[in-house]
Amino acid sequence: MKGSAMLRTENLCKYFGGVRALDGVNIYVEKEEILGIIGPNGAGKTTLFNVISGFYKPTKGHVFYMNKRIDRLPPAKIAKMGISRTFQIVKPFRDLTVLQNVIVACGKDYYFGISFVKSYYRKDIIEKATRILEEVGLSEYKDSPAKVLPIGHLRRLEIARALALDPQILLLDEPTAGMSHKEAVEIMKLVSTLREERGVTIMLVEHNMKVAMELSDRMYVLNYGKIIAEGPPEEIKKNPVVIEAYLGSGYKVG
Amino acid sequence: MDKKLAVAAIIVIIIIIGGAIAWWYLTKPPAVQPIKIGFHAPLTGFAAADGLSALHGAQLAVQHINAKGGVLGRPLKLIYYDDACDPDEAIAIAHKLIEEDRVVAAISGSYSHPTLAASAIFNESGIPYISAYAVHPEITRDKPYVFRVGLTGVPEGKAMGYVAGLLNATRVAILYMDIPFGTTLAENAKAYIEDVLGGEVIYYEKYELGETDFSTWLTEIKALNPDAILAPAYYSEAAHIVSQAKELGITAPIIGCEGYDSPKFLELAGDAAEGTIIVTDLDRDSPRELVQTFLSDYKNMTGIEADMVGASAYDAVLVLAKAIEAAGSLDPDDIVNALKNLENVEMVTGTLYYFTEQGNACKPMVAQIVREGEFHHYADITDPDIITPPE
Amino acid sequence: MSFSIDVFLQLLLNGILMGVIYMIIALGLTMVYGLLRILHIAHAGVYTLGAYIAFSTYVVTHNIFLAIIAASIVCAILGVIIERSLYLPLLDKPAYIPLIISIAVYLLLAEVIAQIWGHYPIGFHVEEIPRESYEIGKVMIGFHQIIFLAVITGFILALWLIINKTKIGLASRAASQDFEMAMAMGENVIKVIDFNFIIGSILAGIGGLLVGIYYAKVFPYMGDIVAYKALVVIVIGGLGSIAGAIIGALILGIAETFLIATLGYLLPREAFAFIIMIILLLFRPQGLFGKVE
Amino acid sequence: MQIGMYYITLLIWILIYAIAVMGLNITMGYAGQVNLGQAAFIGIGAFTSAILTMKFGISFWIALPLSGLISFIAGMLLGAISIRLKYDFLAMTTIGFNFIMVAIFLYYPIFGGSFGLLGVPRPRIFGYKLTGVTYLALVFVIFLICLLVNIWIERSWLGLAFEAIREDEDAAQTLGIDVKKFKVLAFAIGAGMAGIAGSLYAHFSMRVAYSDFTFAKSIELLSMCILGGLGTVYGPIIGTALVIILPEIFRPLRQYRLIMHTLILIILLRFQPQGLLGKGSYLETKIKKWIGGFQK
Repeated sequence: MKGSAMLRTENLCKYFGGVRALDGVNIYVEKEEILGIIGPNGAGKTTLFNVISGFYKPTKGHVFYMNKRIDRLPPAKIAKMGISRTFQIVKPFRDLTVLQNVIVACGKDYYFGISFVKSYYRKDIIEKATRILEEVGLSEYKDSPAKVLPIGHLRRLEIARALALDPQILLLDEPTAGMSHKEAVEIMKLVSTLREERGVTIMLVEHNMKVAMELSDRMYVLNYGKIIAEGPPEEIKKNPVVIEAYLGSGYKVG
Repeated sequence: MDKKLAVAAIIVIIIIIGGAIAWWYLTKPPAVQPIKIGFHAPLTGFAAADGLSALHGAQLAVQHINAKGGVLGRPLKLIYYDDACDPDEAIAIAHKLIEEDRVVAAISGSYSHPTLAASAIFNESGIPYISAYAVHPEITRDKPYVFRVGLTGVPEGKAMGYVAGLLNATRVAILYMDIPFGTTLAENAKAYIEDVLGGEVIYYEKYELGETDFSTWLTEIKALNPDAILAPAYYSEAAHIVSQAKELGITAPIIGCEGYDSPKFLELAGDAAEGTIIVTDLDRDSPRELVQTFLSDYKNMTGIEADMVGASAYDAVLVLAKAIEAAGSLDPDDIVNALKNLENVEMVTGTLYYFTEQGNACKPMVAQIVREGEFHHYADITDPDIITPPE
Repeated sequence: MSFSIDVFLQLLLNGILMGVIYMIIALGLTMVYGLLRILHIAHAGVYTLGAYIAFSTYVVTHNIFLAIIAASIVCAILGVIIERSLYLPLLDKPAYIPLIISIAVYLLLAEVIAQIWGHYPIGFHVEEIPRESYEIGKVMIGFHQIIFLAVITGFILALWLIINKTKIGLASRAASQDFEMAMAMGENVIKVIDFNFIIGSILAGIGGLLVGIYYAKVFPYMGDIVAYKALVVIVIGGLGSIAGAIIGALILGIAETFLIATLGYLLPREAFAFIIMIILLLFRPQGLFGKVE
Repeated sequence: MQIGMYYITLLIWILIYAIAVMGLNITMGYAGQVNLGQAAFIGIGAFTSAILTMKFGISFWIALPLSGLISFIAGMLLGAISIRLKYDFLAMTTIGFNFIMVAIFLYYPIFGGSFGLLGVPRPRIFGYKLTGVTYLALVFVIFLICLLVNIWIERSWLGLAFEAIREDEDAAQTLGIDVKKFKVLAFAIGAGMAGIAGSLYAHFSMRVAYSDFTFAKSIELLSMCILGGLGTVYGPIIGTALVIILPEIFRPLRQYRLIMHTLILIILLRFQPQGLLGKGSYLETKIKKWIGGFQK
C-alpha cells in the first residue's frame, strides 16, 4: 500500500541545533485523500511542510513523491512537480493586483529555461487566472492590489495561487487561522469542493481540531517531532495518548 | 470706460517707454568690453580649500592688472566655475566657457584630473589654457594651446634628492603618496640620490591619499634609522607625517615638497613642523616687491596667509596678461605665439625663464625650512640639470 | 618581513589605537542598528559636528571640559532630531529609504560644516594635552594616546553599566531583542529609542573631539575615514551586537596594521576591510556574533 | 540656431546615465535587490571597452556589446555572492563590491592607475567619426533599445518573477520561481545595462579613471532612480534628467549645490519615498486623475 502512495516520508528528521523539530517521521498520503496533521504548538507540523516543500533540507531521512526522491530539490522544482502549499502567515505579493498574484503561479512552465522571455499578458493565461479566482470567490477583487484585502480573502488568494500551479498535492498550513467561525466554515466548504471537483490530494495542518476532524479522511498526530497516533478522526478523538498530549498543552480535543 | 481711449493710452505708454529705452541706449557712453578669462577650480568638495586659494590668487591678479589699466586698455574679467574636482564637470565647464561665455583664454586652478580632462577640450577648440599648479605630465603633452606655470614632478623630485645631498644624507627613507604626483617625485628623488649622489634608498613605501595614520610606516622607518626621510605629500598628510614621526621619537630630518607649502601645514603640525625642509617655488623671504605685495595683499583680501597654490594661480593670470599684451591682439594663435616667446617674466613663484616646447615653465626652485612656525629661505636650486623639465 | 619584538609591540599598540578609533563610531552605530535596524551613516556627521563644536568651544573658552559638555549636548540634540524627524516616520518603509536618507544627511552635515567653518582642515591643539611621548621599553606612547585610551575604556565601562544596571538600559536591551514586541508597548519604546540615540550621539560627539585632538585637526570630511569602515566593523561583529562591535573594531585595526607592515600597501584600507567582510559573510552570513534566525 | 555642444553634452550625459539607472531599476525597482554599487558596473563596462579598443584594437561596435556582456557576468558573480545575504548584509556587500572594484581599478596597472586610460577612441562608422550630434544619435538609439528591453521585461514572465521575488521570496519559491536564478539574473541584467552605459561613457569622455566610479557615484545613480520612482518605466529616466539638469541650472549657486542636492533628496524621501512618479505618489495620483478626466 505504501508503494502506491502519492507522497511518503521515510524516517524524516530535522534538527535545529539541539532541538529535534522532526524526529523519525514516517507518513504517507494517498491519491485524493484529505490528510489531517494535528498536534500542539511546536509539535513540528509547519517544519514538516517546510521539509516536504523543499524550504528545509532534512537532517536525516527522505521524502518520496510518486516514488521519486524529492528531499534535495529546491522549492521551485518541487512546486513545478505538482506539490503546492500555502503559508500559515499569509504571504501575498502586496503591490501586485489579485489577478497578477494568481498569474505569477500560472507561469511554472515558463520560469525554467529561458521561456521566461515571453509575455505573460496573454488571453489564455488571464482566462485561467480569472477562472480560479471565480472558483475561490475573489473575482470581484481581481484588479485591486492584494494589500487591500482582508485576512480571510488573503487566505483564499493563497489557495487560488496554489491551485494555479495545477497541483497533485495541496499542502494547506492552517487555512483557517485567525478567521471567524463563519469564514472558517466557508474555507472548509471550499476545501472539500476542491477535492471533489479537481481530484486533488490535500494535506492539512490544523490547529483547530474541529476543522481538522470534520475535513480529514485520516489523521496523524505529531508531538515533539514524533508521530504519536494515526487513524480516522473518530479513533483519534478517543486515543488516550492524543488526549494526554493535548491536555498537557492545555488544549481540548474536539 | 472707452475702449479706444484705453488702447490709445497703452500705445502712448509703450511709445514713451520704448523711446526712453532707445534714448538711454543711444546716449549711453560706449562701454569698454572687458577681456573674458575663463577659470575653473574645485570650490566645493574635498579639494575646495586649494580651489578657493587658487580662485583668490587669480582674482587678486585680475585686481592688480585692472588697477594698472588692464590689458590692451581693457579690463580683465574672470569667469569662474566650480569643477568640484570632477573631470566630467571640467569637460562641461570647458564647453560652457568656450561656447557660451566665449572666453579669450582660460586658466585651471584645479588638480590634475579635471585639468587633464579640460585641457583636451581647450586644445581641440584652439583656446589658450594655462594650468596653475596641476603636475601631471600629460596635461601639456602634445597640446600646443596648453601651458603650465607650476612645477612638474621630475624637477621637483630631483630637487628633493638635491636637498638630501645638502644634508649629507646617504641612507634615505622615501615614503610617498600613491598618486602620480607622489610617485613621480619619489622615483626621481630616488634616481637622483642613487645615481647622482651615490647614496642608498633603504626604505621605499607608498600610502593612499587621505591617510591620517602613518604610525605603521614610521615604526618601520624608525627601526631602520635613516639619515633623512623624503616624504612627497600634500599638506594634510604631511602634517600627520611630521607630527607622528616626532611622537615616535624619530629625529631624522624630513624633506617635503611643494605640497607642504601651505600655512595649513604649519597650523596642523604645530611644533612638530620645526626643521622640516621643503622644495617649492614660492620664496616668502624673497626681497622682490612683486612677492611681498602679493603676500600682503593676499592676506588683506582673504585673511589668511598665501600659499603656493594661490601664488601659482596669480602667476598664471599674470603670464597670460603679459602674453596678450605682447601679442597685441585677442587672437588665440597670436596669444599662443606670444606665450611661446616669453622670456624672463617676473612671477611670484620665481622667474619664468621660458616655456619649453611642451609648454612647461622652466624656472628656479627654492628650499625652505620651517623655523619658529614660519617658512624661511634655506637654499636656492638653480642647477639647469635639475630645473629643466624633461621633454 | 619579520620584526624585532620592539617593532612588533609598537605595531600592536598602533593597531589597537586604530581599532579604538573605529570602535568609537561603531558603538553608536550598533546601538542604533540593534533597535531600529537602520544603518545610521549620518552618525559620522554627528561625529564631525561634535568635533567642530568642541573645537569652537575650546577656542572661545580654552576649557576642554566645557568643550566636552557642549559637544555632548549638541550631538545628543542632533541625534534625537534625526531619529524623530527622519527615522521614526519611515520605519515601515523599505530599509533602503532610511539608509539613503542617512547617507544624504551625512553628506549634508559635512557640507554645512564646510560652509560654516571652511573647507580647510583646522589645527586642534589643546594645551591641557601636551604632545609628549613616553618610552616604555622601546615602545613609544604619546600622552594624548594614553588619555585617548583611558577615556574610551571609561566610556565602554560606563556604557556596560548603563545597559546592564539601569532600568532604561535594560529596557533598551529588551527592545533590541524583540523590537516588534517592544513597539507594541508604545510610548516607552520611543523613550528607549531616544535614549539610545542620545547615548550613541554623545559617544559620537566625544569620539569626534578625541579623534580631533588625536590627529590635532578637524576637517569637514573627517567622517569619511570612519563612516564606512565602522559599518564594516559592525557587520563583521554581527549587526547589533555591542561586544561584536568592540571585537570587530580591534580585529580590523590590528589586522590592517600588520597587513601593511608585512605585505606593504596592497590595497586601500577600505577595500581591504570590505574584502575581509565579504569573505566572512560568505561563511557566516550573520556576522561573527550575529544570531541565526 | 545651432545648438551648442554644451547642451548636446548635457543630453548625452543624461541618456548615458539613464541607461545605467534603468539597469539599477531592474535590480532594485523590479526585483527588489538593493544594489549600492551600480557605479562599479559602469566602471567595468567603461574599462572593458577602453582596454579592448585601445590595447587590442578591437572595433567599438564589438567592444560595446562585449562591455555589456562582461558587466553582465560580473553582475552574475555579485548576485551569486549575495544570494544568501539578508537585507542589510546585502546592502553592505554591494557597497563593499564598489569599494573593492575601485581599488582594483586604481591598483592594477592595466587600468592606468589614478589617471586611468587616456585617449579612448571615438567610435567610427564607415570611417566617419562620431562626435557631438552624431554621438548623441548613437547614444539615443542605444537608450531606446534599453528602454524597449525594459518595457519588454515588465511585460514578460521574467519581470513578473522579479516582482514576485521583490514582494515575497518564500511565496515566489512555492509558486515555481527559482529565486536564486532570478536574483542572479536581476543583478546581471542591471549590471549589463550599466556596462553598456560604461562603454558609451568611455568613448564619449575619451578617458576612464577609477575616480569616476566611486561609491558616491553609486549614491547619485540611486538618487536618480529613487527620485523618479523605483519600479516604474519612466520614473528613472525623469529622475536622471532632473538630477543632471538641476545643478546646471543652479550653477551660479554652486557653493550650495551639494547642500540643495542632499536637502531635496532628504525631503523627497521623507515625504514621497516612492519617488515623483512611483505608485501612489502625489504626481502619479494627479496624472491619473487628469488622464481619467479625459477618458470621461
